[in-house]
Amino acid sequence: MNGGELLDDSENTTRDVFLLTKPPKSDRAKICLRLAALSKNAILYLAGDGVYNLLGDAIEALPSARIFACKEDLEARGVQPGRIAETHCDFYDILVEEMMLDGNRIYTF
Amino acid sequence: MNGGELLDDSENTTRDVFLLTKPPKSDRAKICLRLAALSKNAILYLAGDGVYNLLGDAIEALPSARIFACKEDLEARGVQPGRIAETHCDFYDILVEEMMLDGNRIYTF
Amino acid sequence: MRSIFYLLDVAPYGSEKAFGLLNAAVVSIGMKVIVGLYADGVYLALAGQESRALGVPNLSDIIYAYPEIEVLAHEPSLVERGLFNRELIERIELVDEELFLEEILTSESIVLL
Amino acid sequence: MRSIFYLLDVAPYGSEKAFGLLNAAVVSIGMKVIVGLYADGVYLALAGQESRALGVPNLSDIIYAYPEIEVLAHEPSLVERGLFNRELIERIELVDEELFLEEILTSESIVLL
Amino acid sequence: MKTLTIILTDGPYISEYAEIACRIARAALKKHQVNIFLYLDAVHIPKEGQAPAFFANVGDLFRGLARDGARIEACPRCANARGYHEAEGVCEDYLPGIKITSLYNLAQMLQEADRVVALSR
Amino acid sequence: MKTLTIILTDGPYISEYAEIACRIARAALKKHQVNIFLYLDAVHIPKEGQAPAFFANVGDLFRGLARDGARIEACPRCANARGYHEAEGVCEDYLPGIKITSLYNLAQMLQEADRVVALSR
Repeated sequence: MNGGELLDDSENTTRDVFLLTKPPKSDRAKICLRLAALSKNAILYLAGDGVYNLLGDAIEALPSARIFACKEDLEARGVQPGRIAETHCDFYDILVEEMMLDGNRIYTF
Repeated sequence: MNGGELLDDSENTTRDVFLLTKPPKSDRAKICLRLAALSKNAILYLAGDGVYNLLGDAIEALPSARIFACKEDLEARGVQPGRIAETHCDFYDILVEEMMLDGNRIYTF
Repeated sequence: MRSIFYLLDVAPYGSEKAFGLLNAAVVSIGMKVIVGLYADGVYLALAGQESRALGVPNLSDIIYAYPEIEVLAHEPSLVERGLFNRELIERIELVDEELFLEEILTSESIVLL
Repeated sequence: MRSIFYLLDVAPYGSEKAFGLLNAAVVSIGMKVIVGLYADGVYLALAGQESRALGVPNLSDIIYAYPEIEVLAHEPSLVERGLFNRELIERIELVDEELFLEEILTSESIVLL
Repeated sequence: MKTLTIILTDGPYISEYAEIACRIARAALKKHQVNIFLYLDAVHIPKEGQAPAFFANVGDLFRGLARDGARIEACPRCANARGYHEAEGVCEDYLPGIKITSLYNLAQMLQEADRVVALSR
Repeated sequence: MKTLTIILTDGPYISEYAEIACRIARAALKKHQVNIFLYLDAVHIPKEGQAPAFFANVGDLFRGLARDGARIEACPRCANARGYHEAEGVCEDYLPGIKITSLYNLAQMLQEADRVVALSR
């Protein structure tokens, strides 16, 4: 999947892009995930220690959110992504493409 | 009170000196206070953001522990020490005197 | 950007972050600026800060000096830390979780240091 | 000092602290050395770390390379983070809260980075 | 073409944020203007002579970003405190292309930005 | 006389740990030997030319400790990564009295210590 295909199912709505780099017990991860849950069209990008959110139940409450994770960060940490995340080698290209799209917003935690 | 007087009521027992510089919600404050609660003869020194432990109930569970706080750190942060803490201008002299005494131990968090 | 939400989530004085965040907020006054105190950041709301003996800038003075900056404190964070019934800086507005998150979502950008 | 308890409470890879702590533990082998994983430090216990693509040292390899270092993981921290039933590095010993604190109290010194 | 402004506050090596910022900036530079403001400990990022044994050279990464068009500036209060000084527009301690300017430039970078990304521990 | 060994990992200004360490070391030097090992970001502490506008000059504080007998050494891996290098026993970037040595010296400082204090964020 590349950035172009990503747009095909966007139904022309704008998106709130959340980039999370903190593990689930941190205050920043908590407020990030609460904001994402409030957003009507959130997409969660997990990089760095943010990929630890795929373990445990922190992101299960996120309804219908699409979740991406950085492949190199998953591998380094020994995190098995499970079924909810899409992992990408070109994670940063896709993230930047999406956050820069007209009308989209980026929240970084 | 100075370092010498401090010794008078020590009943010749050795002491576990805990220096805490983290606010109460931090993981470091939590393990520090659990260790202090386990110790038979704990003394808690609060410096830096550690003085925020005097607000809230984090240190109430500490039985019979003597608690010292750094005066300058209290003042800067607007923390009213309450009745349990002794505040000192020569906080570091007293801390160092106590932690270096024969048989005493220092735990820093 | 026309609006920025600066989120402070660490305690003041122990680190340079609160000072740095307030300075960044001050130079941003041409935009709509909100400083949101969250988690350990709410300790900045305590009244009576007097930092002269410690030899560092008084952060509450900066808040008083720039009324253009809206300062919000996250109530649940205050309550968890035993600050809700303490004397707080008057100029700081206490807001509940819902309103706090809403203010973040309606700002055009969020900055954490 | 004849014994040191190195306490790791931050996640590996995101910061240099885990790497720095393991290096310090390695040079301390002349003493009795325990590395205790606590809070986010327990993420270091995950099996299958492969850091080549990220371009940083593999921290689990350091743990395997130095069997002289005792590595303990704080069970409540593992449970809270959903790691208790995951595959973990075999060499790491899971200990309950009581034993973990006991090991700190019986070491001559504690070091957090 | 839009403008992305990145704010950093960590120094190199201690955290991975300098590298993450670099990856974001690299991707954004393909189509957009990239501004990076170095604040607090991030003023250590452009120091000359970095020679990490186990990690990517962060100084080289940022010099590369500057060469490829990123505007990279450091806070003077933070830089001077930490021993970095600019004389006649040049900081001898700094890699080429990165300047010590003014905190007001942060405000300007924010004002002209379409997107803002702040990365820190 | 006992020996106190202090380990630091934060740089100056970003946190108050360099200053707290300095106060502890000052008090301890009255009666004891003080060793300080600068690790990770703390290798920035001895940088020359620090000129903070709002805080105490941490470089000066540590130079004073070294002058008064504290043994202060920095980790070479951390220092080299961050652009500090020693040639013929001198690091030009560093204030006098503070040397870049070896991580094994940390182990030695720990072994000979009666008390150990590690301070970090």
